Amino acid sequence: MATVTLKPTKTPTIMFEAFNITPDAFAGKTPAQIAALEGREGKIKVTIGDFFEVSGSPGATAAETDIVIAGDCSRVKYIGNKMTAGSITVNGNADMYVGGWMKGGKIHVKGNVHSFCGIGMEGGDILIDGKAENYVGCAYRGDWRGMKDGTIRIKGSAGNDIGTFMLGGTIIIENNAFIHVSTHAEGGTVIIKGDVEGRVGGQMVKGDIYILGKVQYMLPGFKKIEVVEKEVDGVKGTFDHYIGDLGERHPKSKGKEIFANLYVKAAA
Amino acid sequence: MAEILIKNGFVIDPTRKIDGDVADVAIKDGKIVDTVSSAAKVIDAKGKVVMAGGVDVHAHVAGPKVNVGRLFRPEDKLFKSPMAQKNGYRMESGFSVPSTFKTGYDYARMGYAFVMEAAMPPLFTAHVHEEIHDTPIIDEAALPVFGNNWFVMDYLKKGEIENTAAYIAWLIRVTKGFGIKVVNPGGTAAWSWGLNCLSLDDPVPYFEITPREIIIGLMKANEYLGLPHSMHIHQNNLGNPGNYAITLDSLKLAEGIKPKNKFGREQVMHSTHLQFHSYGGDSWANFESKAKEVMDYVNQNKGITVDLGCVTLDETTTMTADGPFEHHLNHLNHLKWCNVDVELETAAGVVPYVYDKNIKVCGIQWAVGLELGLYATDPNRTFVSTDHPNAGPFIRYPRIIKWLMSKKAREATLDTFKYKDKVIDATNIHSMDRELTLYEIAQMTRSGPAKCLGLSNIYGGLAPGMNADVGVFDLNYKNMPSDPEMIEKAFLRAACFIKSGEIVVRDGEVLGHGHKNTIWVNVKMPENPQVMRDITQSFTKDYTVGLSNYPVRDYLAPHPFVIDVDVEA
Amino acid sequence: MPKIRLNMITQRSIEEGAAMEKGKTNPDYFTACSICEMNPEDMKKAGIWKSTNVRVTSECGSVIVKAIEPTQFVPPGLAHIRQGVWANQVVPPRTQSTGVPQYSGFPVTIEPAPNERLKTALELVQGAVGLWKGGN
Amino acid sequence: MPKLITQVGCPYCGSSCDDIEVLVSDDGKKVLEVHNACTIGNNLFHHANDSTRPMLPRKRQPDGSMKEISYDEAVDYTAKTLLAAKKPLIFGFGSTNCEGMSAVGRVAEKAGAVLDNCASICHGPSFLAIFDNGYPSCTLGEVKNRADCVVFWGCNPMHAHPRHTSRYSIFPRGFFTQKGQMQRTIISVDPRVSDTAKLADIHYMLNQGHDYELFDAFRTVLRGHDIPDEVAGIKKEQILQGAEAMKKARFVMIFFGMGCTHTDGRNHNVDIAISLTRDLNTHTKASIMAMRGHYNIAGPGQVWSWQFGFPYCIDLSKGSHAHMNPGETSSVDLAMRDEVDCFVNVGTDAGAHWPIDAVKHVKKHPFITIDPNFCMASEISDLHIPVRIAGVDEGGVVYRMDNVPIQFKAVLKGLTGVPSDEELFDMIYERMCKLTLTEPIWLAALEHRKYPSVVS
Repeated sequence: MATVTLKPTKTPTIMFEAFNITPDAFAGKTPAQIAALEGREGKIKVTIGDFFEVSGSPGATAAETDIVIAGDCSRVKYIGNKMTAGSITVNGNADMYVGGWMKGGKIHVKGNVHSFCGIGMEGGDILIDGKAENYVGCAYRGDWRGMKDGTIRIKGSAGNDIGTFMLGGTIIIENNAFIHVSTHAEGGTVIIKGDVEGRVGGQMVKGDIYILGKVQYMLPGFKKIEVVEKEVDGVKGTFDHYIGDLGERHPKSKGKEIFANLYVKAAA
Repeated sequence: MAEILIKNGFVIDPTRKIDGDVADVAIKDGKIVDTVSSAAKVIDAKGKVVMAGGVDVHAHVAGPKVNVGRLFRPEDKLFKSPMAQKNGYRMESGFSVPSTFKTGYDYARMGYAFVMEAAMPPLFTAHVHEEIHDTPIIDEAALPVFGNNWFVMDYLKKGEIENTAAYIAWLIRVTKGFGIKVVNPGGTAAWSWGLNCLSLDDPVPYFEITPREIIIGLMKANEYLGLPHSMHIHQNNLGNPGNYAITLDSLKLAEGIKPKNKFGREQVMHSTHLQFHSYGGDSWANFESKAKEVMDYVNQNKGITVDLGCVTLDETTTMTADGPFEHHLNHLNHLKWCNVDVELETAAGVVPYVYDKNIKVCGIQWAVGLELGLYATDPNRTFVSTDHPNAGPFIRYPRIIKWLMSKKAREATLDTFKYKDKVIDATNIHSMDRELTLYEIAQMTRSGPAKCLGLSNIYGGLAPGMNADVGVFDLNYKNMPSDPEMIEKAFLRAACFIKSGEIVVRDGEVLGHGHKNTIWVNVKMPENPQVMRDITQSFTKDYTVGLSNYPVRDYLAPHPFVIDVDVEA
Repeated sequence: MPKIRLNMITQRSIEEGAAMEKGKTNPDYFTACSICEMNPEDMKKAGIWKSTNVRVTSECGSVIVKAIEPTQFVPPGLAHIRQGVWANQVVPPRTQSTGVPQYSGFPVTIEPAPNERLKTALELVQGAVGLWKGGN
Repeated sequence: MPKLITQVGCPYCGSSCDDIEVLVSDDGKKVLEVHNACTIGNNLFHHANDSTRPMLPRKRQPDGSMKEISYDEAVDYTAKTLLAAKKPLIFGFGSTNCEGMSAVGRVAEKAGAVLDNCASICHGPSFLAIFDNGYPSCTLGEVKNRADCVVFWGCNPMHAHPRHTSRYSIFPRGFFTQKGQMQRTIISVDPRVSDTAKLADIHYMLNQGHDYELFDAFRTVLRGHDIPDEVAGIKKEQILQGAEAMKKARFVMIFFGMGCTHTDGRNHNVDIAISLTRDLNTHTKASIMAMRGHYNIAGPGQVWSWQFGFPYCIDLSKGSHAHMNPGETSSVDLAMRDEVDCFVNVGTDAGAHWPIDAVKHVKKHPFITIDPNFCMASEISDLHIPVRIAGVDEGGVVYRMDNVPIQFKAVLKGLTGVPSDEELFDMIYERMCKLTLTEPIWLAALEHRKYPSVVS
């Protein structure tokens, strides 16, 4: 593996749209060529070199390329956009669209990320040490095909709209989440290890949700059917098993309706 | 305006029975002429095909439901805007429902000169014309919908053809419309109560009139007025297995009606997007093609013209004034659903749809559309369309042409189907060897639709005096490419396109914004006091807009080309 | 001083609309919008007399408005400031990534402020961006 | 002789009433009487008489005062400011005709701007819901002629749309609803006993912010499942009663407003309302409609959708394509995240209607207001350019809340020398083209684009 290091030299005044900070774009290029890769700051065409000092060299392919951003990217969008392989590590915060439409590889952000992390994700792994804002692992506006595969793990908390229109893959929020979990989902798994205010599984067709903390307001469309023992992301426990959203349409298999599952850790 | 001489191309002009003769086409002041001076700008078309500008008889390109399609599908724009040019032109957006700018540019790139907006809800006329205004280059007209209109149903119920005609004349005039469009006659009106009319004799709730009576009545009214175009119908029971029976029944209604007009039109019924109406079977399991049965009838009856409505196997957006159909479709695919019921007039629905090669039914639908074209014995009455964007976006016309012209291309597509064998079993496409000629394609995309619209003295040919809309395509008539992809490529991006005497496209790139016209029909007939009284009363009681704010104002349709129709009392 | 924590909503009213169309510097607009409607029970709890000034404080700022009994019934726990300049001194700009600020449903603290002065619309807005040239 | 102009459109709320009668003075410069309008519309027409209306642009001076300048200078300043900015934001259009909205499209494209309208802080979430779930709707005439069960969810037309209930939704006698209000079941969902709730047969006084749960309860009941004894503060029996009323009706109409879009969940409250409407269509006929606030705030959604493919929050800074993602490209988010460096406020008052924090953020950069009147935004601007009042001294196309286009008339002659929005934007565009040595693109010839001063 070969590593390219980007050291921030300047904070963008408007956000830097760095859709080329990916192993795919870097692979096989010299540091000078990488520095010349395009991005945008508002309507101005800029380059990666305008905001970062580039050192090291990438591998011949994306899979052989690791990118380390040695500093804060609070004003950098689209890191890891559409990447297919390799890895990106951000030693600080990152702005919106981290791992957007990502197909493979790994992203590790050691700080916080803003909204739309893992939007339209199709594969790969995203790990955020800090917190995420809203719309983690969501679909692009209007698209009924949300996150399809891959894993997103947020060690901190997250806001609203987690896994909206999710079809597959796994999202783990290790702390609390606000509202709207797996809304409109037709597959996939969301695990919230903290508490959620409410609106869990609204308009959900298929898929699984695990809440290890409390749900303050349950939706009326979820009905408790049993108590089960489960191990979830390394945590064993007793869960109340709900099915729903009973207000939503559901596919049938062998004449029986298939519902979405919500497992809420039973009170001790 | 400058003179232009297109030299040495293979000219194909079915209006004059010219098939590939090497000749020059001369242009002056926006018209085709016999000769030009030596000062003319010369375009070398040697080794290339020269045809008149294309004429699209049926597409949804401007108006409220088209715009719903744009508005509610941001994902139709995400990472998708093919062929967009960068600088100096308006921004281009969208795939299945392109922005108005992109619509104009893309049609021009394909060498199209005229497009008919296929369904204008009268209450939304100002919207349609605003969009037409913002669509560059191409000439456009729009067909107001009548098949579920309260006035029409009321007059026809009482057998009042004259009053129906007077109302139609008024409405076409105040909407700056072109002719009579009928969509799911009666069914859409029933949809206002959540119902539908699936046979020709299902009565419309409250109005107690049947689709059969509406269709016959409107054909009679059309000929009473002598409009340039015939009644243009989207039949009942669209899209369902077994619907070819009602299709044939509806087509037969044209048998008793004679065309009466001064525009050279010979048909009394244009049956649109026939693909959606030519299905056999009684369920999705035994769904099959009835293209042969339907085309056998069409081929024998000169009173009918049709367009294909070919499925192009894309992710697209369906939109139609057939409100109940879109509701039905939404129950099949569970995607988002828009609906607009329009007071006293019509309705519309919009649902995204993915024509997936891995789904058997989609493969059969693809075959049906092409079979209709391949069974046609009179290409001058059978036109290329996708019912844009319903069966696919209009930028796929070149692909349809490729399929119609090349068995090899059809087989290549069949080979990509997951259920190839089942599609072959349910259709005839695999056994059909016919490959249409460029001359036949020119009939299906130029001379035929122009004649059907009553516009054959303006569009669809290259005779002196006609509009100077001329496309040059990079195809060698004498030595056609063995790779069918080259056909699609040539028709997708014209080597050169001249619109109204100005070069607007060169090598597939837009060069200018041309001289766009809005075409509308001004039906002149003595005022009918009964009808005017009815209109005034209805606007006072039933409508929610004022009568004086209803007629579209002149400034919204600049550069009009008005066709006067005089009706004797 | 007693305080009360309430759930705030800011919505339209015909008085606000009618006044706005006369102009936002018109006295009618001041009268229509520099008020907070609360349930009398809540007023009592916080020691607020009706038609006296109160300070409304949210996560992002505070504003002085006049507390009145609801023109349209407001249940205990809920408060309403009509949409406009005064309301927007306390509306949190957070949007839940939808573009729309939290105009309704945000926590506020309301306390009596009988000796505080109501500011005009112009003073509030110009004051916020350092352009107010009038007195305090 | 004063002249009575009839079937005039009212440029206030989304009801876009076009039955107003305005008596205008002999010289066409004063409104004397206004008939049929509500009190707000009445004030609006009369306010046009205000003798203090600005007639020239005003530019802020170094000492903070405003000084009148010529239109030519104002156009030049605006063009240069837009070109110099990395990412300008053009926001507003709450009181602009479609001609103006179309013209600004060229300016925004040329400027690489973000183009946004008041929906961004209003019914924007309704757009998000429409993107995700569609919009089974109808025109208001359908409501008048057919609806026998009308639901007002989080909206209060008696205040925000004063004539809505009499023209369309509660009181009118329509073709199939000849008994008017008698024939309609009215349901209100509001945490307050609003003046609309007072007219309702059933009022759900739910816990504020819990609309989503209540919608889910209705949907669950409609599918034949049981629900808890109380949802969002509403008793189960009352929910069953409402569900039954909707199911039994021949035509259910759901109107929703800011009570859904301004609170927690935003778009999801509307989204599930759309799902409920869809569900109801398997039992009866049902339709849903956003109670759009301004008379032509549906306009930019239409005009920009056909021009750019998106109704609002349109980021044109990429040059090659338009990008939209509210939350990122929405005005208040852009402001709070310092993503724009120039702000143009058009036909709205961001100074009054934005959270003050967001105002402070955009005020760090050049701030231009284009509006007929003095407003909070104009009084903190670096430049204020007055224009004619659409619907009063300028006509044009507007889109009513049901997206029906209505051709408004001008009733007054307008102030001498004051341009319309459209004319002003065209001047700015031409100046920008001149400054960048590029050819303007007019599509149809420029002289045909203008809303004509005399309309036949």
